[in-house]
Amino acid sequence: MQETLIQFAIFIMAGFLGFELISRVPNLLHTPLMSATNAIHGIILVGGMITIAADGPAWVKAVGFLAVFFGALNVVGGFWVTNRMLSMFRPPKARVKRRKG
Amino acid sequence: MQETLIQFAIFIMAGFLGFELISRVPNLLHTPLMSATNAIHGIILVGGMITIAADGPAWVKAVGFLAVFFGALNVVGGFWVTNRMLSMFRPPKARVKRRKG
Amino acid sequence: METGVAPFLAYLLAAALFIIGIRRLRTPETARSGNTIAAFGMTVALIATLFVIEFESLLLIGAAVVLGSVVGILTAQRVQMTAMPQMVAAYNGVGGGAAALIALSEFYHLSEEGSLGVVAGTTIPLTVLVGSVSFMGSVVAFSKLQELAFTGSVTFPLQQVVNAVLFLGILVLAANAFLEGEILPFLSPVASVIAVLFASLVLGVLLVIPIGGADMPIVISLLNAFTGLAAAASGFVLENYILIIAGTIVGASGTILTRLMSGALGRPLGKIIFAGIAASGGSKQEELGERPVNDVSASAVGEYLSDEANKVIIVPGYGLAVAQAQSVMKDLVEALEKGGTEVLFGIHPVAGRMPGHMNVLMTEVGISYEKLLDLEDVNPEFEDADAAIIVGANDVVNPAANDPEKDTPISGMPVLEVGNAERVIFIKRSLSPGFAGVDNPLFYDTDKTMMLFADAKQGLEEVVEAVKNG
Amino acid sequence: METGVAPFLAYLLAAALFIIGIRRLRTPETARSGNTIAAFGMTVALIATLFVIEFESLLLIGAAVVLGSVVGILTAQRVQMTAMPQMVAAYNGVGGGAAALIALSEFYHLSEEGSLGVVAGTTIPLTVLVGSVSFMGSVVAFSKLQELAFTGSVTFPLQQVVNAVLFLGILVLAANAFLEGEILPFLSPVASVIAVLFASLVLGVLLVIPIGGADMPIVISLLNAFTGLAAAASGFVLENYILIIAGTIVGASGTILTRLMSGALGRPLGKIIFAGIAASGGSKQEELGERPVNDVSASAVGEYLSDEANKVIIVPGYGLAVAQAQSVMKDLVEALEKGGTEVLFGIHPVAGRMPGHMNVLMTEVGISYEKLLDLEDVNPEFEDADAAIIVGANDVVNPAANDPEKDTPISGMPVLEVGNAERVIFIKRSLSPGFAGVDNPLFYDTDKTMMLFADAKQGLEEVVEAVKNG
Ligand SMILES: NC(=O)c1ccc[n+]([C@@H]2O[C@H](COP(=O)([O-])OP(=O)(O)OC[C@H]3O[C@@H](n4cnc5c(N)ncnc54)[C@H](OP(=O)(O)O)[C@@H]3O)[C@@H](O)[C@H]2O)c1
Ligand SMILES: NC(=O)c1ccc[n+]([C@@H]2O[C@H](COP(=O)([O-])OP(=O)(O)OC[C@H]3O[C@@H](n4cnc5c(N)ncnc54)[C@H](OP(=O)(O)O)[C@@H]3O)[C@@H](O)[C@H]2O)c1
Repeated sequence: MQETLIQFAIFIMAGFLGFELISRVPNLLHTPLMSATNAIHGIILVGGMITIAADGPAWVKAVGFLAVFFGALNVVGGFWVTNRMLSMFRPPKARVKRRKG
Repeated sequence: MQETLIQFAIFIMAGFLGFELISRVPNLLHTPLMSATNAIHGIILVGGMITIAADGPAWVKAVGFLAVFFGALNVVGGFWVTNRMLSMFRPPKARVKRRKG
Repeated sequence: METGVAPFLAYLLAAALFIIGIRRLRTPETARSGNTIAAFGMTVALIATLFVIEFESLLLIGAAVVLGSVVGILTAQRVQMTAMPQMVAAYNGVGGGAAALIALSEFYHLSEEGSLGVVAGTTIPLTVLVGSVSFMGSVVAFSKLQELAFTGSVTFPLQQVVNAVLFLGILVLAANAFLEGEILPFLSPVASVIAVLFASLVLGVLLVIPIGGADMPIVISLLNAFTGLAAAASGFVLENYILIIAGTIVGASGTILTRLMSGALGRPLGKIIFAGIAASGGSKQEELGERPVNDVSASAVGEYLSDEANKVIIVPGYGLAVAQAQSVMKDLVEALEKGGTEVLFGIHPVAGRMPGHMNVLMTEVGISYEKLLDLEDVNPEFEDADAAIIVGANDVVNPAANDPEKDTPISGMPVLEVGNAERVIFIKRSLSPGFAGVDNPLFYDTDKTMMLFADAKQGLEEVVEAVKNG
Repeated sequence: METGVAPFLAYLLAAALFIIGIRRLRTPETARSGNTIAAFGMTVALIATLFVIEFESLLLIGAAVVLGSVVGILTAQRVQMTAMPQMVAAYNGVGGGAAALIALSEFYHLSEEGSLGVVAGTTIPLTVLVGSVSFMGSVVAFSKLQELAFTGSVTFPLQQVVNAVLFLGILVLAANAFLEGEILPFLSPVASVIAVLFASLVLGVLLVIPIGGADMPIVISLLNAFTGLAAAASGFVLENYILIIAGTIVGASGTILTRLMSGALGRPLGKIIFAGIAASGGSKQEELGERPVNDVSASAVGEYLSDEANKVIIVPGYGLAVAQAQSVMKDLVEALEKGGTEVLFGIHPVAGRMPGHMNVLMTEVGISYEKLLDLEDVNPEFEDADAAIIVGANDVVNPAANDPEKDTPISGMPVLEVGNAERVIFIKRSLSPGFAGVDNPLFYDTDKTMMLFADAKQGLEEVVEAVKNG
């Protein structure tokens, strides 16, 4: 029980942290942000690797294989496409100080 | 060991969260902020209460008593004075939309 | 499962790297390195995992990872920037699918060991449900956006009832799995979870098909949050902190972006998801063709721009993305700047079909992000602009949104005040309104407005020609 | 110590309330409720604690809490707003003292039980050290600011050496405590920790006495961070999550504010703490009395303001706080506004002696915070201002800070560009510079500048009279 409680505490903290982190990203970068966080939830791949490694009949192994495949696709595709997008946000050559208001 | 590791994880998360939270407070409110966070570390009072409750010779009880006294002073004085300060930040009667820039 | 000290610290490092990475997404200068840092964090987490699992499985894992990575790189490298919404949907879907499958096999393992507690017993069916809905929902969203299938709002009689029954069925199956077959004795616990998975896949389809294509970004963002939470839930089951932390952060992220979008659309989330009204949105347009408009040619626009305009503000919208007109846009900017005209962009937060989508398209063709002003910064600029050129947009410049006498789907949404510019130039194919189906009074202001009826790409090409010659 | 489920959840709730409370400190409208929410969180945590401890101790606890609360309320209610820095120092000090005492008695308990592990064995002496330094450091800071003792920079020969030796001694004592008297057999572990406590108290004094009074806010902010970290460390020892979370958040907070201040002062933190140069700062002033200044009377200032000025920007500084002139300031604003003059305030981030201090003083007398513009917002306003009135400030308006030819302690610090206003009016007692000891070229710009030599309060009173009569 204590273990679950602590996990719950971590969950709450991460939730607050997530809100703070995301709400400071400007609209300019919302598409890459969506894409990058999308890649981050590919962390589920870690779970896939742990599951596939446990013993089990062939169908469970197959399920695990599919999970890892999906997870890797999520991670690699997600970060790759985000990088492609962000590589377009080049700093301007002649830096014009943007007038306020 | 696992316990300590998890505490360490909580510590790291709280550190990040603290940075995010504080860095968004504007200079206008830095004095009350300093005073309010000052009151929050009076949470040490919780530790004082736990310690004073454990068995021990008179000197340890006396130390605990002083700790709880200090902690309560920190908490109550801190929140009280912050409240006094903030009660002065009244919303303006005629709300003039502040011109940007 | 007890993680060793070293893997635990590696996971913590990975979490810190994710956080630092997202922090760096705040400015365009640091964003790319932020993404790299997050990807590095992912690598750390994966390598750490290799140390906690059995050696024999490495081959299988390696094969799956390589396969997934290859498909990931190929798709990510080829996708067009205008197709970003469906690409995010696709990656999100597979993530959700992975979460569902992992939960299923974890259920198998735990029930074999006989160590299924309350936490796992309730969390696993939930993860299977959420992950599967996210998977099929994303598939449907993808097909809609790619216009492969289910385009428009697909409805059938008693849809809500069917959904409700299906959902109830899933609950019963989940309870049956948890209670080891006490409710439906003919279904073993594992079989019940498999049934939950399939039923949830169907539910995912049914939930998303009635929602119109234009609402898809909101659905995708919501499903993104779902997948994040499914990952966090798996973390509870596997007692793995990196899953909890990263999954929760993504869950929070998706929630915020979803709220932001539905807020900017001026419609509560519930309506979008449960009413399918989005589809009917486009049909609300009244027939107002009789009212006169100032229909002009591209050369007239070009002439005005090169002769009279010293400062021009361009407002790109969804139509520009559809017409793939972003590189012609760049030509226009260059032609105008060559002639000494100052060019700025006004980017509305919900222009296009994904938050920030227009920014990506404009930077894609090399327009500096310093020129891309957001709503607050650009509105004061219209007053001394000689022209506002609106390309394939309507809702985001529609003054009807702030007309207190009108009750429209966009009422209350702040818009770009293009009417303050000297002249307003629309480049679009017809008088039809946009996503929200609200007619735009500016169309009929014949003194101020020029309507250039054309596909965004063709129209811009002609204007560029005219500016160059003018 | 295993906390039960209910207290654990209560602690988590308290942490959430702290977080929500701090979030609300972002705007003046929500700040007060934020403080209330945080205080409520504290109450929740304290009540939860009552359920995990023995019943018999309640009387002792109650007595201590009541005593502490009474002293807290009395002092908090009476303190003047200008004395805020020392008040924060005092509360911070007692918090640090509490942490040190708790660590000490926890050490006693654990070593009685014989269950002192590596974590507690290293964390406890650290907490005693940090808490005690924070306690005595705050006491010294308080005395300096209240001008009770140690004013100015108190130094003696070989000070750094003495500090180093003392610190080494503390390390040896701590190691002796951890190794159960193996190093110094005549000192029992508990006695060693007590020795650490007393030695750290002395260290706290020695560390802070050489630092000049004006640098105290930085020291206080740093000690605030220390106390937070000491609370977090106690959390590790007591295995109490609320202590870890709240303590760490405060630690991070103090760190940021400290960096902000030392950054705005343009001096690295290390220099402030180890060099005691702040004290010498004030003495750098050159004798420049020969250069002519435009020395004016209060009635001349009042006349100019009521006859010629339509827009006035006031810059308050440290001298205003010293002279307690904030309520006269309010009178001036009212007098000017009655005459139809627009009045704004330019508040520099490090004006005064504590970040944001001037904002508190101005709002104290009822000047709306909407009038208090920060550096970025106010600088463009000077151009069309008819007068900038600088009351008891120098560094924050000193153009020498941005003169590339000069190398001063404030070089590089952004300042309020008062020189752009039509006229510049200084109200201060002499030509002496401020905290950083840098002479201000504006003083000698006899065409533009009026120098009103007076105590801020008296000077302002006279000006108000003159404006009313003018
Ligand atoms: N960004 C987001 O996150 C998001 C998410 C979901 C929904 N939305 C909604 O989407 C809307 C976005 O507003 P918007 O102003 O960008 O777009 P809009 O109001 O939907 O208008 C798009 C316009 O583009 C024109 N168009 C379509 N294809 C074209 C082509 N090939 N060439 C030229 N014009 C073309 C259409 O007119 P013609 O048919 O006459 O050419 C239409 O009026 C808002 O209502 C927003 O709430 C945004
Ligand atoms: N805010 C913070 O967090 C913080 C913390 C630590 C240090 N500091 C430093 O403190 C300085 C603050 O700048 P500042 O411009 O506010 O103050 P300042 O540069 O220190 O100047 C204060 C001025 O007030 C005058 N003054 C003193 N007593 C007065 C009285 N009774 N009536 C009228 N004038 C009086 C002094 O001149 P006379 O003697 O001629 O009257 C002096 O020139 C900066 O250098 C800053 O870096 C700030």
